This record gives sequence, C-alpha cells and structure tokens, in this order.
Amino acid sequence: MILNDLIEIKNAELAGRKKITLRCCMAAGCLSCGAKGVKQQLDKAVADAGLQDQVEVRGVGCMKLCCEGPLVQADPQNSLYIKVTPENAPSIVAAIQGGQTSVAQTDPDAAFFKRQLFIVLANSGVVDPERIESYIAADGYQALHEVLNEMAPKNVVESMVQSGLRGRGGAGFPTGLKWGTVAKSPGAKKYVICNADEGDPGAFMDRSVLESDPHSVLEGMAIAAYAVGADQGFIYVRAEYPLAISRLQLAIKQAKQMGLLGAGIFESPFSFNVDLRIGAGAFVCGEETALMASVEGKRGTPRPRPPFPAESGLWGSPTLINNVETFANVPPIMRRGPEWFAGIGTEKSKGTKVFALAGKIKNTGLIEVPMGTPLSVIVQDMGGGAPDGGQIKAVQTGGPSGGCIPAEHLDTPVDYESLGKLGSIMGSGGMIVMDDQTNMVEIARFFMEFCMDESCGKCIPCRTGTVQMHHLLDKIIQRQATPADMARLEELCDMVKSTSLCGLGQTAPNPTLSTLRFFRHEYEQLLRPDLSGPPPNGASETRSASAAS
Amino acid sequence: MAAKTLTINGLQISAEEGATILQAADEANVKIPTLCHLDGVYDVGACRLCLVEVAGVPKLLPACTTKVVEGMEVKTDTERLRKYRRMTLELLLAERNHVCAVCVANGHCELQAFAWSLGIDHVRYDYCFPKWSVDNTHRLFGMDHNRCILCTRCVRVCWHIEGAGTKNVSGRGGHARIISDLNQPWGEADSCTSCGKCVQACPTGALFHKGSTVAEMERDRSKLEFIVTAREKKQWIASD
Amino acid sequence: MDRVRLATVWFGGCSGCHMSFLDLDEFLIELAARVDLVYSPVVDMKEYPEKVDVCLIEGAICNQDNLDLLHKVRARTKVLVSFGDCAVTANVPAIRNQLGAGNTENVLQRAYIDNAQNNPCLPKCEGIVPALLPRVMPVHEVVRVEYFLPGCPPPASNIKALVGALLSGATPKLEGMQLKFG
Amino acid sequence: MIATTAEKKQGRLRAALDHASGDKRFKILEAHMKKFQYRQDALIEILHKAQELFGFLEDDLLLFVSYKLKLPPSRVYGVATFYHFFSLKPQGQHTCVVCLGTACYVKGADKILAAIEGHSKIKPGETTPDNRVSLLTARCIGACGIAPAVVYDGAVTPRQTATAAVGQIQKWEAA
Repeated sequence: MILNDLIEIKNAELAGRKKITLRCCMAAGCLSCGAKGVKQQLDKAVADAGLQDQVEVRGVGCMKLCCEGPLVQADPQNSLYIKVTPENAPSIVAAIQGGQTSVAQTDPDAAFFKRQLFIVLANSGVVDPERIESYIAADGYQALHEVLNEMAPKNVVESMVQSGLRGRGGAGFPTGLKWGTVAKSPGAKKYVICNADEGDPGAFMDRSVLESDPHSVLEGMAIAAYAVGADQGFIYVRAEYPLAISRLQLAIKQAKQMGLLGAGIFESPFSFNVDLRIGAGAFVCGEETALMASVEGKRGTPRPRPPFPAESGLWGSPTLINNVETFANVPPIMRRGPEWFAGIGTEKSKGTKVFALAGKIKNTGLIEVPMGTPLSVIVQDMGGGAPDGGQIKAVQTGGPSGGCIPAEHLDTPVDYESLGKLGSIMGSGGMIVMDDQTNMVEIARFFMEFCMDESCGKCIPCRTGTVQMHHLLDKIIQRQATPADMARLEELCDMVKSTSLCGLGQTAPNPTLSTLRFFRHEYEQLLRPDLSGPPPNGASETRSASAAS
Repeated sequence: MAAKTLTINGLQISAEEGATILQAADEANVKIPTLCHLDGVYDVGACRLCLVEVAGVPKLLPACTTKVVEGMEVKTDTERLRKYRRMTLELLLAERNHVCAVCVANGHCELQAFAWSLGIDHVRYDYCFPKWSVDNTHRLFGMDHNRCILCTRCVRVCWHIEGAGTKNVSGRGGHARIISDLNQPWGEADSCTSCGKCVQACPTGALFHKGSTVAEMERDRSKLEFIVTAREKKQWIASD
Repeated sequence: MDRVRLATVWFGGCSGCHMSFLDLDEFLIELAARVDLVYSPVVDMKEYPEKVDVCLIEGAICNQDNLDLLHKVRARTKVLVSFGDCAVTANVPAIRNQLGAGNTENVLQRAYIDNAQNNPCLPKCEGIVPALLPRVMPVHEVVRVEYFLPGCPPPASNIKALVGALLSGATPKLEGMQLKFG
Repeated sequence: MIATTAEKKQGRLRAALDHASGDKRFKILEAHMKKFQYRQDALIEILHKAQELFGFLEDDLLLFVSYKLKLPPSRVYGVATFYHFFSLKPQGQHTCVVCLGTACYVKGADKILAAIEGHSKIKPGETTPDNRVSLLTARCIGACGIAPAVVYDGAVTPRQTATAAVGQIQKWEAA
C-alpha cells in the first residue's frame, strides 16, 4: 500500500456513490429498536422500485438522536426519518422519488444537531463502519501516511503538544506530554493501549465511536505508536459491547489486509499490531494500572503509582494509555494541523467533547460540542429540557467519580477547570439530567452502591469505607441517622478521598460530597435529632443486621 | 551506592538511594504503622496505614512504596495522619468479626496493638457482623476468615518465598477472601507444602497453628527473615 | 463534697466486668466512703433511680428489657461509661448477629431445643422472657456514651484509673495498653 | 505423606482430564488456547471462550485451563471470581439482565427490578427453582439513549416498564 493506492480506493469509492443515499443507523441503540429490519426492508423497497442504480442504502454508525431511533436519513433530500419501522420502507422510498410520506420526521437542522461541532463524530452516521473503503473515502489513513512519510516521531509528539489535546478519559492529562514521556522512556519494547473499558454508568460515547468509526481509533493508535516507538497495541474493550468488539475485529482484519496495520505499514519500516483484550465486567479496570494487570490476564487490581505506566507499564515496559475519544481525535489533528485544533474550545480545554446525554431530558443521544459550551445550551437548547413539563434539578457528569451540578449553575461552561470548581469532573462524557422528581440522597446512595460493588478490595479505605458510607446513606434514607452520623459520613468522605490507593476510591465520595454541597437540605430533612428519643415516623429502633457475605 | 539526605519529622537522616521512606524511617528508629508490609516480600501499598505527608506533594504517599528523594521532607505522625489511621483501623474492626476476647491471637495481634496504640477506645461505625467460615481442614493449620484483613501477606509469602501459589484472593471488594487452590478446603489443596510461612506472616488471628488456644498464638518472623536473607545475601547462618 | 451517686447495670454479658470491679480490693473501701451505690446487680434496688451521676454499663444490648432500661439509664444519668468489651463492641453476645436479620428464632432454637438435654421448649411466656432484638448492639449505637473502658474484662487497675479520675472531677484519660480490646 | 499428596493430585487432575476427553467442547477450547499459544496473559480470553462454550465455569473446567496454561489453580480461580462477567454457577434457561446504569436508574430501572424480584421471588444473581429464569443486573450496557433497557436472552430491549418486564417473564414461564 502506498499513497496512490489509498487515493485510488478513495476515488473508486466516491465514483461508486449513487445519486441518493439512505443512511440507516446501525448502532446498538437503533439496532435494539429494530434497525436491522428497517435496513432490510429499505433494501427490498429500493429493489422493488427498481432504483438500485440511483439509491444506496448504507448502514452507518450512530446518528446521535438515540431517543428517536431507528433513524434513517435521506440525502440530498435532507430528510431525517425517526422511529422508523420496517413497514415504513416503501413509503420512504416513495418520498425520495418526490412522493408524500406519513413517516415521522424531525428537523435535521434543529438545535440538537446545529449546535454540534464534529471532530470525533465526523464520520459517525456517515461512513459504513464495516467497510474500510468507506473510511478511506472520508480521507481515512491519510494522516497516518503523512506522519510516517513526512514527520519524525518527535515532531508528531510536538504537534500533539501544540494541539493542546487533553486526555478524554476523565482526568484531562495533556496528551502530548504523556506521549513525550513514553517516547523518552528507555526500552526496546513499548506498548500502546486504548482504554475502551467505558465503565461509567450512563456513558456510551466510546461505544458509539467504536461502533461507528473504528478505523479512526486504529489510525490514532498507529500514529501514537509511531510517535512513542511502540510496535504492539491493545484495545481493552468491555464485554458488554459485543457490537463494538465485532466491528473492531473486522476493522483490524481489513486494515491488516490492506497493509495499514501489521509489518511495514505504507511500505515504511514501521510495524504495528493491534490485539483486542475483552474486559469481563470490572469498573476498576478503567484505572490504568488495573487495566494493565487485566491485559496481562490477572486480577484487575491497581498498584501504587509511581512508577507510572509511561515508565513502567505492561510487563514492565513503557506504555502509553489513552482512551477511545483521545485516539479518535488524533487523525483529524494530524490531517488539519494542531493550530486548527487549538483554535477550538477554551484557553485550557481545547477541541470538542463528546457527551452521552441521557436521563430526564427530551432529546437523549450523543452530542459533540466545543469545549466551553455552557451546560444550559446542552440541556436546554439541544436537549430540549425535561420531558413532561418537569423542571431540571441537576446535571450529573463524571459518573460515579463526578458530581451533581445544580440547576442554578447551568450557565457553567463545560471545560475541565469549571466542572472541577463545582466539585464535579469532566469525566469520560456521561451526562445524566435529573428532574425535580429525583431524590438526591438516593442518587448519592446509588453511586456509592456502585463504587462499593466495584471496589476491588485491595485497599482498606475503599473496600470498607464505601461499605460504611453506603450504610450511613442508607441510614439517612431510612430516617434513622442523627447529625452525628452526618458528621461521620462527611469525615469518611474526606478520609476515603485522601487515602485510597487508586482513582476509584479517591473519587468514590464525589457524588456524595457534591450532593451534600448543593442539596444539603435534602439530607437534613431526613435526620432524627439525636439518640435520646425514638426515631421519627415510627421507624424501628434497630436496623436489621447486615450480612456482607 | 549513593546516599540521600532527607528529614523525617524534622530529624535529618540519610538513606541509601533506592530505599523506601519506610526503610529509611525504620533505620532512623521512626516507627510507621503498617499492616500489609512484611520484610522480605514485595510491597503492595494496600493497607494505607503507612501514608505520610511529603512537603510539596498534595497527595499522601505510602511510605512502603515511595522511594526517598534528596531533600525530601517527610512527616509521619501529624494529627491528620493519626486521624486517618484511627479511621482505617476502626473500619477494619467493623468489617469482619474481630472478637478479641475469643481470638487465638489475643495479645499477639498487630491489628489489636495498633488499635490501642492509636487510642481507639471504641468503633464509631456500625459493626457489619458478616458471616464468615473457619477452615479447619488442614492437618496443621487453620484459617478463620472472621479475623482476616486481606493484607495478602500470606498470598505473597506463598507465591514469592515458598513458590507454591496455593493462596490467592478470590472475589472482590467486601466479598474478597483468601482461598487455597480452586477454593478448596485447605486440607485438600494439592499445592500446599504445609510450610507454614503464611501462618508466620499473618498479622491477626486469621491463620493459626492448630492446637493453640486463645491468646497463645505467637508468630515467629525470624524464619521468614532467615530464608529471605539466605536467598538474597547467600547467608545461610542466622546472624544471632 | 457531695457523695457521688454511682450505678452499675448488667446487660448482655457474663458479669465478668462486675467481677473485675469487685477485684478493686481496698479501693472498694475508699469508694464506699465517697459514693452511694444507688443501683447495681450487687445491691437490692428494683427501680433505676433519678439523678445518677455515673453509671457503668456492662454488656451488650440484646433484648427489649436491655433497651428499655438503657433509655431510662441515659435519661437519668449524667455520665455513662461503656464498661467492658460487650458494652463497647457487643463482643461475644453479638456473634449471633452473624446469623443475619431475623436470627432470633434460630438463636432460641439452637439454645433451647437443639442443645437441650431435658424438656426442650421455647421460652415464650409473655412478660417473663423479654423479646430478643433482631440485632445485638454495643451501647453507643443506641445512646450517647461519655467514656469507654474496653477489655474482657477490663483489669481492675483500669477501672480504678477511670473511676478514680471521674470522682476527682478530672477527665479520665486511658491510653496505650489500657485500651486493649479482649 | 508425600506419596499420598502426589496420589491425590494425580487423581483429581486425571478426573478432570477424563471428563475433558469425552467432551468435544474441551477440544474447541484447547484450539482456542493454541491460537493464543497457551499464553498465560490470555487467561481472560480463554475464560470468555470457556464460558461461551459451557455456559458457566465449573471446577473441572477451571482445573483444565489451569493445567493447560501452566498456572496455579488459585490464580485461575482468583481471576474467574474477580470479574462479574464470569459465572461459576449454571444459568437458567432464560436470562433477564436489568440495566442499572444511571440513565436507566433515573428512569425507573429500580422499579422494574423490584417488580421482577416480586414476581419471580428471586434476587439478582439467582435462578428460579425450576431453572427457567436467571435474573441479573448490569452496571451499564451503554443503551442510555433508550433507557430504561432490559436484556432478554441477549436482546437489548428499549424503554421497558415493570409491566412489560414481568410480561416477558410470564411468557417464558408459559412456554
């Protein structure tokens, strides 16, 4: 494979394009609503109408507005059909020929779409994720070619530094700096790992990227491997995402066949292989040292850092770990230049961020917005506010490591620093909207239960502290807790945060701390004054014995 | 080997390059509490009792896995650290059934000793009272999960000193427990060589010699130290 | 100086702490000179009196009677001392908690039927045998407690240190081995 | 003593291997291990395959994996029990996985779960006594856009209600 081959594939693909395309969303959400049958019937309706030469029915990745799925977009008509059933197919095919249709549509130029800026999701819902040619037609693998042929590894690192990209996994560590550290670490063998263990409940951005545009992640990883001097990559992906796994497997196979992965990529001396590692249901494996233990086939328990993976990672070798969205940002940055990327977003948070918008909100789905977009734009303008006349009470970001931002702070711009100031975190991109029906103490308990169940059990503060914090939250909800119990809860939050071994424990108190900060009255309403009298509301004096095993 | 100078609690000391804060402190006779560290086996930084404050570092650092750095200013015994250590111990005491009065290790237990030395007179958290079993199937030893604090010393000596790989942790979180082989009764674990290193390593009454009664179970760490020194330094005669 | 009104109560425990109290030997005589023992298993007093200054509580809270009396004790006493491991940690009586919620039937079954040599029958007479609580608790889980004296039993010297300090109006300060559980 | 221990060891392993020799699935599993060159770091992939073939990880199976990958049994057991995806107990004929991710939770997944628990009288992780239905929960299946989601026998089903979920279980019971 050389550049000419790549361009040839692109041209052939573009030349084969038909006058009309019907893009059918084939991501997991729409598939579970029957998208497969929709595509089959569209194929059939097109054939029945004898339009095979004019109409292409293309299965694509996520088309973002998940709540209205299955989605079908007709171009150049620019019609977006929603909640499509297989029976609707003939009617849609009639409509693209100029006829009338009663199939429900929504405005593809509505705020939900118009306020988005696509970098990571540019190919999502456009290219066919199961055909590498489709990705190449969208300028795929050009960046890799350019990097391999025209740039020294240190210049690639330099470009990443200039772009200002920060890790999209949650903590926001500068990506270029991380690449530079791995590149400088001595070692004959180095690894690149893509963290696709999207464990935050309420987050599905990485799943969508992998299902919709797997090659962009592979290309990003290959560029990273070249920059840091690695020849082996792993993608650690959750077993809960079978579609993402099969599409990745297919993408790796196709890329290998074309010589875009494997030995001598683009006929250069650079070799890079990618293997999949399937997670097995452990949230803690999103933590990088635990993830590496898991890749090595061990119990996914974290270890103290330093040494950091960049110095001593997988099997003791320098290892670069970035998450899916970070890698997906790399090809566009290389293609369009770091200055272009650095021109988007805010001073300290560059580029865009993908969010999975869900919960008590009208439009649920996937959005990509420039960093610095106010939360209110996301939840009100794009999300359409709370459904059924409810009032938005809070927005939860960062999953079990994040916090609840109350409605009065909705003018906050989304960037790493602003969310941090409110006791939340950017996180990987889960954004759950809560309305006035939501009990915030129960939300705190929900997340604490999550952390308690997901604690690996290695360090004492996390293993036992989450159990006691969960018990105290439970006691508060049962109206059996006293102000002394509240004080104990707050003290434990501080202790678990300060003393836990890894990020899971260190951030486990965050949802509780943030709800205590903004919704303290909801806690206080549930307290009994002290131990001297019987508890209020006839709650019984004693709690039931808990059995941990 | 180059020496590093640092201060621990204001005291100027020097330590070998590559030494941990815990080792440096130990040589300077500054005691840092720890439940998972055991001389001779690698450290895991799990119990968090040995966390110390280092000037200029916002996070608390585990003394057992943090290497000394020139000019480091370490504090091992601040009010904040003492408070966290007390809480850690209280959490442990509430986690399983540490009924000291009827424990074989009463009076010879590291958990119990740290509790009184840190001034714990009661546990402020509700006791969990979980149901855990006792494995008495081994000919020589017993394992009482009620007393286990999951420090994994037994696992580490079994794998890295004895090399048998009998013991491991199964499950996770609060459900984690020490197993033998394929979660078999200890007496049926084929790989166990009955060397007893795990029993010597245990900080509490979780692992014990059969036949010891309450308050009788003393540990003999010298055997572990002997074999580690023997292997590392080729010194096969005990120094005293 | 007014005489201190001292009480001791005995909940779910083996009475070993009270035995240790009696081991105070000659300090008992000193004590007798300075306190009125207004309620205790070792004196004949049916009702817990009002206005007690100090009460030593032995035992865990196991049944409804323990619970009712404990609330009365708290309401009528200035300073409560959790006296011994059963009061401080619930200790051996709480081993039955491991049977899980609703264990009371199992406990009675085991004690009065399975292990009975003669006349196995459950003690269920209303008003005679107090109902067991679903869960045995240390004292401080039910009411506020001022001081804790762990030990099984606490050695007489520790009792003397604590009670002596209370009588002299000082804040008791036990430390080191004096706080050893078990 | 040494002799008896050795005897016991062989007996146990031989039993497991005897068991394996009569079952085609072990051959498929071994072929899978071969694909990974019997690498010890592929343990989790091997366990995935084993569970796919056998439905759950029984002791002989774990012993077989441990023998073939040359890993101590305690290591294999420790890994198999660390990850929630692996099951050491047989599953029922049908599985019902209620997603308890945040999006599903705020949209009432807890009520769906409670309804199923009430109807089937089992808790998550348990199987009905007639072995018909296993109830499980998931931490988030990433179907947040169509919450609350329930997975019936592997099929993700959007926008579920307590009634719909119980209805599906009744259908299984009637079949």
